[in-house]
Amino acid sequence: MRRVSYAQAIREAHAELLSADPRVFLIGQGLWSPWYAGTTLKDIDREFGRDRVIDTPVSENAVTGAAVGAALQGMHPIVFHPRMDFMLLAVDPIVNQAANWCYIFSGQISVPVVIRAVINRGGEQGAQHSQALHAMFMHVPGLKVVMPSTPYDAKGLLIAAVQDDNPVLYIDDRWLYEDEGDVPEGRYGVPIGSAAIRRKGTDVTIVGISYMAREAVEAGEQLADEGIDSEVIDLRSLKPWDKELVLASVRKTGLLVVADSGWRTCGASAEIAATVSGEGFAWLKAPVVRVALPDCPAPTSRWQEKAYYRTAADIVAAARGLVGVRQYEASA
Amino acid sequence: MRRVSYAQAIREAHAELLSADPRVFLIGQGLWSPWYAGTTLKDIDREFGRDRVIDTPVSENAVTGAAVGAALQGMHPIVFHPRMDFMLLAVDPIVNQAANWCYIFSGQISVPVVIRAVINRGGEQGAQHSQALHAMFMHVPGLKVVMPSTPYDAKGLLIAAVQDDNPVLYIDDRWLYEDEGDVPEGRYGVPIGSAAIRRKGTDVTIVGISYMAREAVEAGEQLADEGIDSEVIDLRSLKPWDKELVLASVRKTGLLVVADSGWRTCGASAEIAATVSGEGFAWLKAPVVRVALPDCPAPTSRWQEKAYYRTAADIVAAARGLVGVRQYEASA
Amino acid sequence: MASKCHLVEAESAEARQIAALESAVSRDGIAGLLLEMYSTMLRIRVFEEQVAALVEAGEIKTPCHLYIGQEAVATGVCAALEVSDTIWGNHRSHGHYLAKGGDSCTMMAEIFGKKTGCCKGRGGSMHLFSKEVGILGTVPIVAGTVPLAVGAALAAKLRRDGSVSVAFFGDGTLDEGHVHESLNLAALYRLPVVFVCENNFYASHMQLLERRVKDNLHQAGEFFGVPGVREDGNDVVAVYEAARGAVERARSGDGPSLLEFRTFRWRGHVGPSWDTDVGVKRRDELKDWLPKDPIARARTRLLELGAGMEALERVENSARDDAQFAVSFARRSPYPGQDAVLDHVFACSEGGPRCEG
Amino acid sequence: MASKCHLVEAESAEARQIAALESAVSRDGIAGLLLEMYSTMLRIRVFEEQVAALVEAGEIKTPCHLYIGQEAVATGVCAALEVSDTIWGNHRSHGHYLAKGGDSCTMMAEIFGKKTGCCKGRGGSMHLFSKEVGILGTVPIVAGTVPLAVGAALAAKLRRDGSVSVAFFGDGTLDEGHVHESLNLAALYRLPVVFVCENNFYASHMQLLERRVKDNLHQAGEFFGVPGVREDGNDVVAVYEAARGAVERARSGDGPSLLEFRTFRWRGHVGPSWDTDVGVKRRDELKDWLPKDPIARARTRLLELGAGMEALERVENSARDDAQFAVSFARRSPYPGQDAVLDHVFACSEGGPRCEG
Ligand SMILES: Cc1ncc(C[n+]2csc(CCOP(=O)(O)OP(=O)(O)O)c2C)c(N)n1
Ligand SMILES: Cc1ncc(C[n+]2csc(CCOP(=O)(O)OP(=O)(O)O)c2C)c(N)n1
Ligand SMILES: [Mg+2]
Ligand SMILES: [Mg+2]
Repeated sequence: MRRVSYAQAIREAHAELLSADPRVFLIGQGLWSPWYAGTTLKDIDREFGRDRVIDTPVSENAVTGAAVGAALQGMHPIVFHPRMDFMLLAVDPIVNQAANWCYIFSGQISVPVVIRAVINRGGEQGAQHSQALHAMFMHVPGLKVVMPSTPYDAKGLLIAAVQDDNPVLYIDDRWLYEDEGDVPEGRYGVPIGSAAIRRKGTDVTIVGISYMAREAVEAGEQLADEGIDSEVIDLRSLKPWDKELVLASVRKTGLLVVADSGWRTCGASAEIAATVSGEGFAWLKAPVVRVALPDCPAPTSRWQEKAYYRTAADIVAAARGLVGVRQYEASA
Repeated sequence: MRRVSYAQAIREAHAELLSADPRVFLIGQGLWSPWYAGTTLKDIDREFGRDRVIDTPVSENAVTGAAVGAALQGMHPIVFHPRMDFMLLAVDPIVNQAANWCYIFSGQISVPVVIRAVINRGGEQGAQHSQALHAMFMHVPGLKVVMPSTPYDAKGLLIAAVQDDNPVLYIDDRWLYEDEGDVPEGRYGVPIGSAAIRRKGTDVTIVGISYMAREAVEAGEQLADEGIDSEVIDLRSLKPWDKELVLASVRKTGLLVVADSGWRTCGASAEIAATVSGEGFAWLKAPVVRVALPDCPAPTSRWQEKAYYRTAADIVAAARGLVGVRQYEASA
Repeated sequence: MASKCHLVEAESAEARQIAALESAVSRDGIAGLLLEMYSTMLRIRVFEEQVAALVEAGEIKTPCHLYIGQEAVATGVCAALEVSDTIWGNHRSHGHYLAKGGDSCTMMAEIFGKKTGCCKGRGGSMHLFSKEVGILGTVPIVAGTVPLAVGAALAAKLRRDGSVSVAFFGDGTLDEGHVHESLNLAALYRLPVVFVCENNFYASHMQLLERRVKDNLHQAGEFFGVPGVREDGNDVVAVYEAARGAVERARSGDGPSLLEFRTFRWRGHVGPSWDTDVGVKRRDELKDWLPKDPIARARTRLLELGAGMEALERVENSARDDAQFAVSFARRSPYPGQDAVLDHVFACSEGGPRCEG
Repeated sequence: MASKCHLVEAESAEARQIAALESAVSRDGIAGLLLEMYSTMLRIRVFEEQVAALVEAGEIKTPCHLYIGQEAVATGVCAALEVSDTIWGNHRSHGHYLAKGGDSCTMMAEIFGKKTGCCKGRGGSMHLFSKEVGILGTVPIVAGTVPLAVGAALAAKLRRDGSVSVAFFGDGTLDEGHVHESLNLAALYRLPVVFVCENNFYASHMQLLERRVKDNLHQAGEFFGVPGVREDGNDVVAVYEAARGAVERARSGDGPSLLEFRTFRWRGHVGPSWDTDVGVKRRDELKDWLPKDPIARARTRLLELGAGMEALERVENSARDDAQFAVSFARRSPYPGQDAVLDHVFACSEGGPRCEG
């Protein structure tokens, strides 16, 4: 199959959607910019016209609200936030409005809006230009949240998100933009709520989210070299998340590492750890380990960035520790 | 000691703080209103003057930002949001600004602002006037979060929050306003980060948050009638939270119910369940049970409200279930 | 227009007579229209007086923000709209709902929290909806629907469907920054939206000049290129005419406008009281405004225009009947089931769990 | 004013001569002030050209938004301020920092990510701070500091300390609604704050008229009662005079003002390029603006006013020395320790864990 980059896969999804469905349009900051969205939207305005690809003033709240309003009128907008940090100005239209309308009006109306937010960090950008805030939105009923880690999913989840009749937060991470993978041409959807097993294994389960799913795959390979046979799951979809798949894996391995690219407290990793610790209580042989960002803002200086962000090495260490505990207990 | 209502205790704390410290001032919506804040700020503007008790336009973002700015200049403002739902318009000054400045500037400046938000629900107010969003803010490094459930703590935690040099989110629940309790005169602080044992027991630990801490106390009594000896902990402070106290209790009981007034997914209850399931792994005899709001917005119609909100009965059922499991296992 | 449930359930001789009268005078230009608007205003007034009484009686629990005194605004604006145009409201939207043709029975049932309500008991007074007649939604987060109305106008422009959207909001709403962002977007994209600011001089307990320095709300859009008009909000004909101009402008592609209608709410911010009893010093203002009652003024004008007493009385009786029918409809209706509380968190189409109800 | 590190580390004869010259001409009214402002502008320009080169060389990694072309705004405004007045900046604040008296060594070290930086390596280019001279903070969330500056002014008013706060922001920032909320609060409470809008006609790639219909930014406060002034932002004396008026007004209790300074950034939105190379059609505009170089204009004026060539050259050499000292200071400085990464999430005072560093 064709090898396509994550960034290119996102662009393809947009192009497919814009071609196929007149209800789809894009709105947000940077859509006419040569650099704002990396190459994920390169020349998309030229291809589809600036009527349907609308760059905006620096007005996150009203722009997001306008997308929600257009969705309430039956359009399928994708509203673009070039950084998740900026989207904090648009929490009201997302949380108070988009998430609630279907419920309030008892299903008489739906809000088919996709809110695309980019995690854009590293490079000494600092605390206000680095946040991965998916857990804040996972907490909110009425919102779906997806975070692809591969080019295939980047395309398929965006298509699924736009086809969904509910507000979906689609979060991509710039650290993944150059990654290449197999991507079919044409339109296909990746079901929201389904996780993907990236590596089959029996010793320990590793659930990765977004960028950390890629690191988890990398960790899986390193662990294999050490003789540890991990099962690596890319969660892909955070709300709803594929509890069944994760539990089935933990049932087999009895051990779980959750690797998330966001903060620890009340993070996505907390929810998964809590759920699996509860529903998988009988199977767990050791405590679930969370590999997440410390409860600390992002620093700038490059060495502190290195100390701050988590990588495959942290996952490897966590998995090794768990397997060691089990082996220790088994031998005891 | 004097019996004082929760609402009155909050008012006393404000009065003490305004009297004692010229750096303290209040700003926010409803401060000159006879009803907005219940009786928690009754005539406080008359007592301390409208220069220091500043009612505002309906501008949550800039008002909160102004409080943050004043704090950066050494004042100790309390910014008032009569409903937590409205505060979603002020996430930027809270999360992007207040939470980050101390870190970004390496401790050269601090942000001694108290952000007071009221949970105000029930009474058929519906989805946009009912939210308990503490978990969204617990997730954010650099913020402290407190949620008193008794008149004593309502006063003591507000005083501690204002004396703290960091941004503290102080969240009170109107369902608690009429509750009475012992409240000393004068100034005293309740240490942020310390939980309180409301009932000593050995069979099961119940951790309650805010309104659900009161329900937990009630549940403890009902359980006692059934011969179940629960230990009831009022968390009071959510970030930091008193992990040691909770773990010590779970070590003793081996069973934990967490009762929170917010939503389940990625909620405060998830964090506590995840942490205790991990660090208390060896002691837990059954899965931690979370009693939290379902992942669903608040309805209006009174009967649906009844079905939606959790009460002591849900805690009792959860605790009973846990103790039953243990007894079953002990007898097996 | 009498409410659907009224027609269905009553079909009284009186109702038919009114309808005949309405169509008869509708040829006579403003007189016919004025009679219609008089009827709408009265229906709002009577409906809300009913609500006030039921709140006092404890039968209604949901917070009700009454529109009494402001009826001319919703009525005049909606008279200038087509069914396919949309309106977007706020916490104080009973009047908007009725004026746009919403059914009084389903609104009353909603206020009662009943399953037959326009949100099936999920909204109460502060959340109203009736897609068929273009009531796209009213919700109580201040300014919440203003960007949504802009988005609806954007959808209309993209689809070229010729519809116009109207955002109803109060003077307090202009305190919110994103309303200004919305004005800018509307001007920039030349959207078919009309911003209707109902300046009743209060945002809950705070008088306009406690929240800003100038009394100049019609100028809110000037900075962004949105023209503004100030009108007497208690003169229903003046409201209608200002709205008609703005709607025509929007529909013909010339972009948004902002209309400031100066008016006054008689009752308290929320509930049936008159506010004066809870320490807000509105007494003098209220004294000035009560004689400007938009309904009494319309009535006087109708009489001047030659309408007969009898015709007016019929309209008045009909309004009363309508409200009473609504109450009895609401009373007879069942509450939604407790087991349905988790329904519709997500839209059905994609088959998630528990979307039906 | 030469930077501290320059004085400490160099104390060259040249530096002393400049200082002498400065105080000598400071009696001569505008000529003395102009020389000082010329010196500040040059220091900014040379500093940033250094930064640009170091970014190109890969030695600097943090995103740098260069101020080249806009130097007169920061310089003229800060010349009207006292040390105890505060300024609040944004992503493009190197110039604000130097103009308010920030130390060039600690800023350069910060840009390098070093421990000796003004944020100890936690800020990079986009977060600058120097409390002693009233640089209360610059952060890159657009409009983020505007409400903070209003709050600082509120603090000043409550304490009656006579200080004034200044919010520096760009034309794009007026797209954000809470800036309008901030204008309203400032007017309502008559706060000692000056809103300085640096209209460089772009918000990253978006030209002003792609974001709004009118080119009228000085009117942003009119709706709220904040008077506005429009000035040539490349004429440092004009900037100074407008700022002086606004600062005096603020200090004497007459409330806020908004100043629009029209200027242009020469380089790209971020980094050392000229933007023209990435598809933004600024070429013609740039051609118009380059000849309006605020530094060249100040130099010409100084010569007209009788300043000697030699004096100017000394100022120019000093600016170069200053920037070079800063670079060598930054290069010599250590990086912050990795183990300190978790320090200062919370303030020390209350003894939470890991607050030191
Ligand atoms: C975002 C938000 N902030 C505050 C409130 C509380 N609130 C409810 S109505 C209201 C006053 C609104 O005033 P205005 O827009 O003039 O409408 P009116 O009530 O006068 O019709 C306020 C502040 C709210 N509902 N939403
Ligand atoms: C809230 C927010 N939205 C968007 C951005 C991205 N952004 C960074 S600078 C900028 C342009 C700002 O324009 P202006 O205020 O005119 O300042 P200039 O860059 O021209 O100095 C934007 C949109 C941001 N940093 N913060
Ligand atoms: Mg009002
Ligand atoms: Mg600009």
